[in-house]
Amino acid sequence: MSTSSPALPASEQVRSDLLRPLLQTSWKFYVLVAFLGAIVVAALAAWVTQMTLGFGISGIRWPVYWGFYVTNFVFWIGISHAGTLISAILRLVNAGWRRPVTRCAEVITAFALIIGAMFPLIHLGRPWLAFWLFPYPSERMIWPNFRSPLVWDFFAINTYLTGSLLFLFLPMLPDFAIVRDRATGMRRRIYGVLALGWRGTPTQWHRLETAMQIMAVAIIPVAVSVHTIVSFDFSMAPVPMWQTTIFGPYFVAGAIFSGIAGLIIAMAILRRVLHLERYLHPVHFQNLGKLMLVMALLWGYFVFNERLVTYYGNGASEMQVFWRTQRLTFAPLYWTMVVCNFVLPLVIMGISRFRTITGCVIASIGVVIGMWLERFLIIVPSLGHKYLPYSFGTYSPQPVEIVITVGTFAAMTLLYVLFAKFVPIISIWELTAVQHPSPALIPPATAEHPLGETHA
Amino acid sequence: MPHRWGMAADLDRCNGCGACVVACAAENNISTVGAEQAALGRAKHWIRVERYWEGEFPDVRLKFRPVMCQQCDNAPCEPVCPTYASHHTDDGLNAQVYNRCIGTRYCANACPYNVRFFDFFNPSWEKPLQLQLNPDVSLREVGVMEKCTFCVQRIKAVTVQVAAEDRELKDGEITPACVQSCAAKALVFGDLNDPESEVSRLSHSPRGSKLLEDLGTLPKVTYLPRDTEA
Amino acid sequence: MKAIYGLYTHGASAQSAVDRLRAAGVADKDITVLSPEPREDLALSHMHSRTYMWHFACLGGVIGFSAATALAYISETSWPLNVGGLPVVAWWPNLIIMFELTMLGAIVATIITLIVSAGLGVTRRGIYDPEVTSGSILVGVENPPDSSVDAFEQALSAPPGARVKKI
Amino acid sequence: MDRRSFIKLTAITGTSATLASCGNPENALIRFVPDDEIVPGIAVWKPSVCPLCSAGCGLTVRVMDADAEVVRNGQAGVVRIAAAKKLEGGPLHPISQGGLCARGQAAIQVTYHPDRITQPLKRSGTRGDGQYEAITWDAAIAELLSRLDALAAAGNQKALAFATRAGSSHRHALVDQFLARFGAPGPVSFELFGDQVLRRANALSFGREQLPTFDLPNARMAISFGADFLGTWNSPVAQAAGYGQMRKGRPGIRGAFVQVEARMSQTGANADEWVPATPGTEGVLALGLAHAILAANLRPAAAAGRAGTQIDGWAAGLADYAPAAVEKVTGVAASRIERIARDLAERSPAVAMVGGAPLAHTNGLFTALAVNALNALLGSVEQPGGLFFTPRITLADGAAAPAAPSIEQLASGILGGSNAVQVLLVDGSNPVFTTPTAWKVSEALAKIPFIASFGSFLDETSGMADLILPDHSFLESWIEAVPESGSIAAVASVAPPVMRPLHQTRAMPDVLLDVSRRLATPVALPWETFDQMVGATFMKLAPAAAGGDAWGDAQAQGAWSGALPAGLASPPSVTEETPQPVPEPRFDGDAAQYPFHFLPYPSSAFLDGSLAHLPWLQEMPDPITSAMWSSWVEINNTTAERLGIAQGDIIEITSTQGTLRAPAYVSPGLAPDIVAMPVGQGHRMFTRYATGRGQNPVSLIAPLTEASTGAVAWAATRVKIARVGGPDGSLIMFAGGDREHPYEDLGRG
Repeated sequence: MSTSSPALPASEQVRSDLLRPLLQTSWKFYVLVAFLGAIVVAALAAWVTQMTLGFGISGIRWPVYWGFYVTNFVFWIGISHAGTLISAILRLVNAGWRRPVTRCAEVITAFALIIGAMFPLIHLGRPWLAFWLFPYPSERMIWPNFRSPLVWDFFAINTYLTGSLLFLFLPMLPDFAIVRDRATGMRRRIYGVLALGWRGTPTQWHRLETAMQIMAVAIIPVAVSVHTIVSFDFSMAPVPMWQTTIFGPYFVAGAIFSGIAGLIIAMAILRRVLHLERYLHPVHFQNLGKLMLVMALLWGYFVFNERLVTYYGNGASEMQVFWRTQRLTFAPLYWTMVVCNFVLPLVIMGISRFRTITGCVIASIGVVIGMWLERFLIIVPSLGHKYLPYSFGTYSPQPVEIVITVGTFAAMTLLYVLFAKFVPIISIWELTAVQHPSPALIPPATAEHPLGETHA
Repeated sequence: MPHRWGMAADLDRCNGCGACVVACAAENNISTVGAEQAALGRAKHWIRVERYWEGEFPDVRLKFRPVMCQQCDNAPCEPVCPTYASHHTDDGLNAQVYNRCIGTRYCANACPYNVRFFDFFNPSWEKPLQLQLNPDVSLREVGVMEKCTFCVQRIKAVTVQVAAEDRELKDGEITPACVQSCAAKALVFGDLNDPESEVSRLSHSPRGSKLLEDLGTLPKVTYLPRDTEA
Repeated sequence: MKAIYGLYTHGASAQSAVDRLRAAGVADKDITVLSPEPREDLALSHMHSRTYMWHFACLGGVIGFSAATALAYISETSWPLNVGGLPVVAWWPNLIIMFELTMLGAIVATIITLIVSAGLGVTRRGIYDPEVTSGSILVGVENPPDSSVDAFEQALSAPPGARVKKI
Repeated sequence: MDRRSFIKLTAITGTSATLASCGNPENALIRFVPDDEIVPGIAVWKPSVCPLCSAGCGLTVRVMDADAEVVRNGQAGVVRIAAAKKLEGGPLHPISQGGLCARGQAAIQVTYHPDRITQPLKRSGTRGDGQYEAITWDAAIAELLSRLDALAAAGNQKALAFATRAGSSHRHALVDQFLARFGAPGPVSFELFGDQVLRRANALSFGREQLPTFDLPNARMAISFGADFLGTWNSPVAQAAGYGQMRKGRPGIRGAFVQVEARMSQTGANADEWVPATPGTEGVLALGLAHAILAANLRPAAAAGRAGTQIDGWAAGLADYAPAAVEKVTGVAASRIERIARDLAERSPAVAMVGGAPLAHTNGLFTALAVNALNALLGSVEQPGGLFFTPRITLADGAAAPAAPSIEQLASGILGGSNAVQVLLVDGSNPVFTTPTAWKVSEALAKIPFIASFGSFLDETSGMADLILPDHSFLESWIEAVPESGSIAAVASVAPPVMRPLHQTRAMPDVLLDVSRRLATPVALPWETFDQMVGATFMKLAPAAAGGDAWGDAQAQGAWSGALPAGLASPPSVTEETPQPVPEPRFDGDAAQYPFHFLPYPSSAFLDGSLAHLPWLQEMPDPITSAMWSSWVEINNTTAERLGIAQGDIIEITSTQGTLRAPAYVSPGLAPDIVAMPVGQGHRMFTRYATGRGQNPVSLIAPLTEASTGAVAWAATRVKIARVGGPDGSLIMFAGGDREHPYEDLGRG
């Protein structure tokens, strides 16, 4: 039972390291925020323009009525699976190495979900009526149609968003208390409010940990359900290559896959920018990289399965889409996706020599690109080649969609930067708690014990 | 017994002239989108005459097939709509309530026939073209889906009239604009619940088939293929 | 409010202070312990009442489930529209709504239980010292009877490294 | 949707779409007291007549209230008018029989067109630049009168020319009467896709100088030589109705249909058998069929009667037209010729039709005579299931104007100085757009000192006018037609105005009558108004019921049909001459240098281009290509592959007359040595919807004419083609795919 684990600095050091970004601000921060903010403002302006001038300024057309927006929706909801799901699983299995990782993962969830949930609004023809999805008792009693997958989405995303925000927020309470006690003036008041009067009594600690356990138990099935329901948006419609039972697990696996990739990228940037080398070790990246390798294999298995079944079934309309993605118009995108999602992670993550932080980041960037393409290739070729060839059509995005898409990446980064500025990005109390493990707890991951096995 | 509206398209009569396409636009206030938007795939034709080449020169044939909303009994467009904008009426029509539509365009994706069209902009008519607009048909605002209604305004007008006169509906009394314009009488409209109606007779013809029948959408438009015997 | 408390940098000292207070006749419920992180390794951390949070979470789930069932059933039957040949009350799709609201109910109930049972609120009550968040464990007694203040002070000062404060 | 929300929605549309309802400019306008007695929301149906082609279909027009922005006494305001809302085929009309073609459906946009000329205009810029200033009707008519009076004063009445569309109606009769009595030559009518050749052939073969009517409902087989009778030719609505009946109107009997043409038209697409014969040899094929029938003794040669005598060697059994020989000329297999011939003879009654490109060769008359003889041989002339000639009503008594020169002669006369036309009146005709460049019609018109147009739109010809006297639309005026074909019984369509005029326009016949009275030397026409003239004819017709009133009934129903009283029917034309056979077509352009036949054809939407200004028709997908708002060049797919041309690529077509560039539509539906192009687009000036859109293939047509009638041989030009670039987006197609099962064999390769 070592109180001076070689992996982690002493508690005071932890606190000062992790609170530094909150208390010191360099000019680079302002430049970055201004830059990202400008892109976000441009994206919002693009959306307002779309609402004012009409949806026609987008590239959506008959019969490809979903394009970049829904691709982005599925993509960001997928990215959101990085955090809460991973962190909940790791919490439940009590993987010691999770401690520095969980919060930066959960933040991804919260923000990616907020951004993802924007897209159903952005893509609405009449976004000002979006509240009709909400089951409020209207005078005419036409409540939402519970048989519509979009209403399922509404409920699932709301539950997941609520859960994820709380899941993120709860372990922040003790950290807010830390900041509260070190800050002055206005800041002290704000963090005081955020800390909800946290003191640190045994009851509070116990209740918090119990609540986190319940949340972890609850959030895992919700996370699975969210992406299954997102897949239902497609698989409930009789569209070639959409109506398949594999979509649920396929989407969940893909979501976790892209989520891990997103997390690795975020962690690498945090490590570099906030100098968290002492907290985010290569071993964290290696562990996540191994997880990503598993997901790459799973993804490859699902794609193989999907393609084989289609090929063998040889249905005329399915084969339309099949050939269009594999050999015709969409082939370049399709094979790029395969390389990014399968070949690249398999080579980099599969060979231990390449499983460095740099290697993980390269593979992750590939996966993020590949998974975005995967969603695009699920949506556009199928919609463009639906049964009656007379009604075939193609889609190409217009500036408004590209600006909004770029804007969401900027928004994600901006929110992340601001979050890291105002909240310790690594849970301080969870790290310091490591130094006083209860007999039941498992020590953190170290170079010698990469998975955090119990010290004998 | 409620009515159950259906249509039959005799492809041996249809010659592909396109009169139904313009008749539909005229009756239903379908706005013309112009060349630029048409090039972007925004033209709205609630009814279209599909044409498919078969064979190679000189043994080449061209097949015409008018396609409008098939008014499916198991319509994939309906359950996916979150706001009930798309739902089934008692007389078997796939209603599209423009005022309830929030523009998810999900119904259009779910529709295997691609007969649903989105209003990408507010409709506009260069004055005084707007004087032609049919006051019985609502105009569709930007952001809503629209589609063939079997000219529900004509159905309503006649059924209300028939009820007021307290008599039975005569077969052929109701004609959607496309049916009315068709010189070759390729399109027949009527009540499928009336076993004596022309459309019932044609729907039960052994020649008849439904479009994409194997999807199980139970369309109410029957296609009678072109005979091949010379 | 009056209070007397000691701050300890070592867990063993804090535990010792608690033990001494107990010996001085203070009931567990009157001893205030504040720690900068959960100290499951120390006996003082287990001075909390049994929680029914799991039960409340389940109850929340049941409420969510019932609400979803009622919401789906009532709204579907009060406007019985046929869509795509599905039944007006279609339980398979409704199960999704029911599942999501069950989970939402459980999550919300957990949070409410946490806030209520952990005494969380925007205003802070009881003994507090900012040094707690700097790594010290606080052990103290609120509103000690005037007669016992000295005894408590003695008990709190005894462990090594103790810093005792009175307010 | 109820009325209230409708009105609200209409308020947000149109040019005021961006303005909030509170700032609706319509609310600021004065409301005039309505002229019409109309119950809001209640539809009334009124008869009318479709003016867009010469078929003369009857219409029934749905009329309801609408708020129109009008100018009254110089004050802009809003008035509730009875507005036409929808056109349908007249259900009781013998030609339209309740149906209506796409063009007829769109005709309502003529009335409400945003670029309609709303009041008399006087040219203010240079000729052809479209600059005009508004003037009053009094000034406009005074200007026209002064020009005509000047001619009369100089005794130079022959220097008045009148250009109009071909057709048969009281309007034409009135123009003819006016010109005759004024002392001017008859009207110059030119139609690119006119049917003079067939009329002439019918006069020779059957003694009837008119287009035939086909009794398709009773036919058991139809063979058409190039006639797009379901799309654009003759009386498409009546023919489509008959076609439907022929196919499926009789229990157990389905009429067979063979189409002979080198490029599959919309009509050809419906044929059971499509026979691509070498262009210009269709007549040879008809005689080959006749030969096979005669050789097999399926019919006696004498059955052809007078039509047979028009054909060289008919009585001898057409020895030169043995199937093997015909195969060499036409490219149609001998066995196929024999089979079709046997079918024609056995599936009696069978009817042969001819029209379109086969008659637009230098040997067109021969082709028409050959098909006529085949028809006669089949025993289908004036027989059930065959072809008929609609009895024609004599429209107006009086001296006919002397025969007019053709537009080609007129132009060359003006340019050559032999015909000093001083005043040209233009009504509904656009020869600048539809005549071959080599005729130099535009240059000739530029030399005429004064041109006045009655047109409702500024097109290439009206745009050269010095004075524009805009006509009412057909819905705003008395409209009538005396169809030449489409009904077995005699028919005359007529209808009173459906609605009040929207603009400051006047009906051209009434303007003409007004002018004739106000000339310094008045032209004595026996009618005060146009409807008087029309009524005079109808009052002579037999009423449907005893004691009835043919004039009143016709107005109520939109048409009169029945047996013609003696003396009112036009007599058959008697032509005794026998034409010289011209079986060999001539082509412009050397076959080595210009390897492709160029086949312009009337587009389904615009016919010869006169309808390109209607947005509904611009946006209607073409039946074959699905193209909208476009011009295109059809090219055979194997040829395209050989030349490296893909769908939408821009190709350059060059004839001896000129060159143009247009996107390619690659299709299997035409012979490898043909490029086809629809006529209709390529207007230099024709409203906001058609101006500058696409290309006009007429500019490539060589000035060859059919040998004996002088009609343009518009299918006799040869061209060469070259790919000049990739798709430029100018080919806008509605359809995504051309085949129902594309790529189905991709996986097996």
